[in-house]
Amino acid sequence: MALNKDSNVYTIAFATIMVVIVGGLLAFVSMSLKPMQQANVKNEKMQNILQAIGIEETNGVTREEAGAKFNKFITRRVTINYKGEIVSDKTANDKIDAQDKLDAFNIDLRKEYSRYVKPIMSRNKGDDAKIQELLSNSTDIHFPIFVCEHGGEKYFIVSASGKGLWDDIWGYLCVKSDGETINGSVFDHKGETAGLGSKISETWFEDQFIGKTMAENGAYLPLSVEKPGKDLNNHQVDGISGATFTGIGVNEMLERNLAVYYNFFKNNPEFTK
Amino acid sequence: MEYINIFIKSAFIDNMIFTFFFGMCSYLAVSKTVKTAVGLGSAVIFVLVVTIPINYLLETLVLQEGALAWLGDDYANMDLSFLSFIMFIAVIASIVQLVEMLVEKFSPALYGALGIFLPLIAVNCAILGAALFMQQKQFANIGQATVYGLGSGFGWFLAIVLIAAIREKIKYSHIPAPLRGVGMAFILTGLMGLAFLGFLGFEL
Amino acid sequence: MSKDVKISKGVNIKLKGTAEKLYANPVSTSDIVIRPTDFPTLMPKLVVKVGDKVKVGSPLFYNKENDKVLFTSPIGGEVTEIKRGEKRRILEVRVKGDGADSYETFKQGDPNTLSKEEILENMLKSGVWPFVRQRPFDVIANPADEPKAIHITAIDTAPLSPDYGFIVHGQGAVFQTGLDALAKLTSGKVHLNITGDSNADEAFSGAKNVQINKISGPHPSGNVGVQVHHIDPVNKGEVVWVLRALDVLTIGKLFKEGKFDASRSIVMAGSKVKSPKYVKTIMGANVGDILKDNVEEGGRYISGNPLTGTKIPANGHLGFYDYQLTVIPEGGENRFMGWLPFIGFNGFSLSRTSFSFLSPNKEYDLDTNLNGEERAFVMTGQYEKVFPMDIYPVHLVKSMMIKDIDLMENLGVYEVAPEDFALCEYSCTSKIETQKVVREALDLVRKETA
Amino acid sequence: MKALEEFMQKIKPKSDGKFPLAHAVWDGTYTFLFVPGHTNKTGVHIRDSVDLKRTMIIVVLALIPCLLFGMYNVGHQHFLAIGEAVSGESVCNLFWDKFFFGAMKVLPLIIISYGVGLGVEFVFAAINKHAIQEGFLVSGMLIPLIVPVDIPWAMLAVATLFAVVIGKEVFGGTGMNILNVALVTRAFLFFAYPTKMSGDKVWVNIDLAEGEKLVDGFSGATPLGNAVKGGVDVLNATHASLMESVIGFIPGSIGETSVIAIGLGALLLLITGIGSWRIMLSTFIGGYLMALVFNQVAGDNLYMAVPAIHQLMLGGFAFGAVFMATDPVTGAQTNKGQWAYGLLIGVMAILIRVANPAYPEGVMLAILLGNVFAPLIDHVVIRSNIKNRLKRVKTA
Amino acid sequence: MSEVKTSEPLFSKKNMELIKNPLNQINPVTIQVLGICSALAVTVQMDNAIVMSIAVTAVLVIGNLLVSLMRNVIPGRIRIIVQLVVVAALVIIVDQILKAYVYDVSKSLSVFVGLIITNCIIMGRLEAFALGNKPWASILDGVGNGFGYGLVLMVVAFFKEILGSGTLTIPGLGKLTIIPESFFDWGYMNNGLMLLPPSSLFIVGIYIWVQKAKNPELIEA
Repeated sequence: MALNKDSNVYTIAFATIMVVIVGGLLAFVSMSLKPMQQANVKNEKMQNILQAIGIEETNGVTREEAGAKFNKFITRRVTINYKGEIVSDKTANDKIDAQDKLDAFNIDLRKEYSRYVKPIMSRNKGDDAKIQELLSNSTDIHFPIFVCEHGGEKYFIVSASGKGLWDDIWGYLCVKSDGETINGSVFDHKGETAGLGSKISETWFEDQFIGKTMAENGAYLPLSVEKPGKDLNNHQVDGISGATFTGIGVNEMLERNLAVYYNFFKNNPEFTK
Repeated sequence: MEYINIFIKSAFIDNMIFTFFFGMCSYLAVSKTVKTAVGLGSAVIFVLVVTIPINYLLETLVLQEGALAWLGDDYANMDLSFLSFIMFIAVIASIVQLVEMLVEKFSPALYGALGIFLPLIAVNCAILGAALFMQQKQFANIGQATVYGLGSGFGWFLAIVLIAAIREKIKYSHIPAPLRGVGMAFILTGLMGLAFLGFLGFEL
Repeated sequence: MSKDVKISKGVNIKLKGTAEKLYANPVSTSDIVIRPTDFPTLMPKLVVKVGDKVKVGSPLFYNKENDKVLFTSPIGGEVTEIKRGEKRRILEVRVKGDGADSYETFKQGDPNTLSKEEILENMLKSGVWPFVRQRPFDVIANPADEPKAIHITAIDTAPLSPDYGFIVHGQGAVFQTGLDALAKLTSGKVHLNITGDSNADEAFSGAKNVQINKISGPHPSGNVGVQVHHIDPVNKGEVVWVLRALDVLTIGKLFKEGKFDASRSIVMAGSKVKSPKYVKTIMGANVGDILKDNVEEGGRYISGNPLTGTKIPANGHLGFYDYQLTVIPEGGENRFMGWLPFIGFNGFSLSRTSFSFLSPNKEYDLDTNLNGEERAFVMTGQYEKVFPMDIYPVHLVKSMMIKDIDLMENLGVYEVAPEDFALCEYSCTSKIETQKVVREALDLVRKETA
Repeated sequence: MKALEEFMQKIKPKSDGKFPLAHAVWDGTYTFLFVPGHTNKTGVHIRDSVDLKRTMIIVVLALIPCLLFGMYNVGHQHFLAIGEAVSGESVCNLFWDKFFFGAMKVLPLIIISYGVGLGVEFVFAAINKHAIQEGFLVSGMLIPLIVPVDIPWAMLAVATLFAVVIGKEVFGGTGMNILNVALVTRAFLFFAYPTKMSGDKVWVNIDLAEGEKLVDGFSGATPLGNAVKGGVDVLNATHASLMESVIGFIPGSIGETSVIAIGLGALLLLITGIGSWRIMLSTFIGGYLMALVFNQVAGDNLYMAVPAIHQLMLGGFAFGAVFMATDPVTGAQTNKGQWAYGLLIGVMAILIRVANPAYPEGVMLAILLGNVFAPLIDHVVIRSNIKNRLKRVKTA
Repeated sequence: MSEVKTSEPLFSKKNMELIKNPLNQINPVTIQVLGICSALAVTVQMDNAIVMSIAVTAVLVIGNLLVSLMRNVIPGRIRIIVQLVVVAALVIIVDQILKAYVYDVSKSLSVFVGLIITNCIIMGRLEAFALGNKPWASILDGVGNGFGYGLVLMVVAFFKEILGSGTLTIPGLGKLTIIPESFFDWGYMNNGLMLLPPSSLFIVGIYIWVQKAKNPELIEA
């Protein structure tokens, strides 16, 4: 071949052709795989939410069946803000639209936490009152509620996130229709100590919350993780031996997040009916 | 405080070498003397501080889902994130090239110190790795991203300079023959990583 | 313009057997030996063979690297033995005296009236040149070099060492002649470094044509390398020549009398010497003759001081450079749990791990036991305490061990000689043969940078 | 002695024989019993009476007060935990019971540590055909003193094995290593078996015999664990006031609790000149300054407000500063460098302790970090010496 | 490049060497010290290591093939960029496929898939081998180096997972319990250090120790 490989024209032509081919190929691959990828992400989230309910039908749900079960059990998706105002309210008939950032399903509490809560907390470290004030006045922070109806009962799946010993921790809890009793929970973490803090995502830890309440005589009383081996009351669960700080993180997370939900349920009795 | 914490976290806790092994190839190859280690380490800091903010802008203005909204509503739903690998690496390669030329032209002294290391860096996974982590961490603003770049670079710099000093010291040691060179460097890095674990969970 | 140097690091090791400042009856020696091994890196080339008759000042061998540097006989007589070692390396040249010393004659005259070339030639031919040594590398100076300065130390601070002032007393004129000769050899200064701790002999303090510096402090402040470091350090590419004051006497005699007069006063010391005193003898003399009836059994004979000297047999010979003959007890016993601290009151230690630090003026009777086994470098701070230069001795020695020439250069290899590390070697917990390491490294650097 | 010597000579295995290990063991034992009568061949003819064995033994001697106190305290804390002793009464009650109980708990740890460590040393000495190096004499004693008394024996053995092989032998043995062997052991335990190394109950022996039971309200937490929660008030309330932490009848790892016992050891190290006073002093200065800074910015944080002196007396700070930071092999080796090194350790120790609540024992990690930084610190110091030398040429 | 010689069998001795050598003598990770970054961060579980090895091998083989096919048409001046683009495109495709089909693994591999782009093994092989050799040889070279990389990765993951978690996770078989429950009753505990980054380095260090002790010719001077 008499092609001059070093000529400018050849080089540019080669580059152009390559960019077109590569670009086209990538766009094609990306487009054709995108639905599956999105479904994966969606299903995993649904799986977590369903796991938290604590009813037999959804315990041990797999990712594959999560989509169908979610549609079956979750009848309503509500988003509230810190003040307890409803900012979005969808029913099972409303399709989940990834573009609707306010849809409860699209709220990522971990992101909300790192974007809005963390800066306020670290800037006002030590001044709890100010943190409380700033947080409750913030309308940026959204909280999702998923309503599940099953066997004539209503269950509310709420979400919580905070910081453990090393990194983020988060989870879903299911509240019974009385607005204060816990029916189930799932927790997860990004990097707690293996064998210690990482145990919060183990079933025995999660199951301890079943039946505990976050109120006493009509007043909010946060759930708390105690040192292992103590006598427990109705608001306390056994902590993990040696993982004091993860426990403290869980306590902080539960106290801060559940207070919002508790007040919401309290102030909107018609919602829980 | 926010910035300090980002810096500490990226430099000491999520140290690129001890936690993620980023840029290990050049870390192992260029850490035989402190002098060259300082050269390469500085070059990494330099390139990270330049490329991370640019990649941050690229990410938020072009690649992220919905990032193109500023072009008009039609583009608001575009998701180009699948292109991020190729775009980041392109940015890094061209910036390194550009920086090399600029430095050579305007600061021959700096070029003398960093020049030979710059071409090495385009394919140093520390740079791409930091860009990908920057994407994953979703910093709130460009300042945080830049501090992240600076911290990561500093962490890398520290790691390579420390191991270089140690390797100069252990020249006197009678290391078992099969471990001489690379093998020892691996174990050393592991031991240093063990010491650096003390930073885990550090927060001011 | 004189310079006072106070040295604080270092230590005087006090040993039993210090010599009285008295001369014993002079002894004549039956034979002498010149050892080429006394001169580091020297490659000797013989000019005599067994049976040859020699006069005082006749060449025995010369340096292959520089054939102008001659080594001559200190007595007149007959070459009786040439002892060789491995690879036919020459170890000893023995000359038996015939009693009637006949002298080779050399140029005589006031050095101030002679030219530099004449002085050089006179010194080279007569065999006094090897007294002139150089830094870096601690070898015999190359007469072709242009030294930056010449340093002469008039102090010996090593254990049991001779008092130069006592020996030189009354020989001021000869000494001055030697200084004058040396002064012609450099365009730089001639430094005479005298003691600042006490009054120096007037032969030293009254010397002219030189810069007199007062040095005070414990050993190794008498080491000329240490003095050079503090007065005018050697840098890469520079050369200084160094001598000891007693060597200058021999040079002075050469110019005064026109002959190579190898007689010298030495000190006999050490706990095994019955009556430690000074004695007049000759370079290379047989120590058996010198110590006759004056020594106890079971000693180690050292030509030189216990830190840097050479081990010699009981009928061995004094070294070329040595003005000291030391006899100390030979060690060699296994000691049960000898490592226990604070046990055995005699175990002198610089480290305060024996009670010796409580009685700093006590004199000790040390034997040659290694007191341990060689180990890797562990302790720090010991070398630094006894190494009075602005140099990191441990790091320098380590760089020498791994033969990293660049690093040695950076750390100051050009300024040191093995003798400067003698105290380091003495106090080394890890029992490393530091002087040997330094000597080998100096030879290596010299070879590589030649 | 003569008979023993002859006996040893009689059973001497050949160094090039079939059993190199046997020779290594024999040689190690023999040179321990008898300082061999080697004499100088070249170089100096006299040698200082100090050698590595003596140096190491002095450090071991310096550790004895900590060891004895630690044994007693193990018993004391255990008796407190089961209610046979009560705080407030004289600590000397049941003196021999406590001591005996503690000794029975601590001695196995010492045996394991020495057994595993020396075993590895012997094997490597046999393989490499070199003499046994004495470094492990000290490490073997340090290791039991910095672990919780309840540590399972197998874990201690694994950790010691790891530390001696990876932390030391791969560098060529004593004198060549980069990190302090005892600290590597502890760091290994800390990260490998966190449940056994952190938490409240591990610091006091609660391995109960039949018929014993823990008293109500027993916590077993170390003072630092308590201080995180409530600062100096909690310390004073839990029998860890300044005076009490100096004396040392408090929970903690075996050797570290009593500042007085550590002080006795420090005295011996300083008198003999084996421990660097520069490092000890600068570590305390660094820690004190950092604690002062925290005092200034404490605000509501009670932990930060713990008085600086009290901080230094708690946990392993004093023990680390005296016995570990001063390790001549892994510490900074230049005099100027030692100041920087000590300050770094002191500052980092308090910083990790306070800013990283998960690691109240910041000292140990700070010293490891100091070990990692030491070569660089020395490098900088030596660089400046080299620069001075080069400058001399230019100005000359 | 002369391409005259035609009749070499597909699995000739020379070609087999291309596969065999990178497993030991010229192992890219332990001997040539390439591609370590991505190799060590994904070794806490065996399945991650396996998927990562497959991904790297796939990119390497296809990249080698493509570059080898194009070796006569690539303009010399932009050849590095062309290689980079080829690799980046392949990696993106791999990433997309992982996200779609093995979501769990892709989650735990996170950014390390992207880092395959800067894996020095890949660029190194493209530049050093594929650019000058025929397609079939290039494929074999890719397979060999991919396996050499995977071997180290899996050895590290094997020890880390068994010692750290007591399990072995193999795609298709799930999490297998290796350390029996009874061990734990006896006081055995999983070694938490194995889950932390430094342990990978220790294991590779020991791997090199063993490898070079068995092959003394590999010892560095």
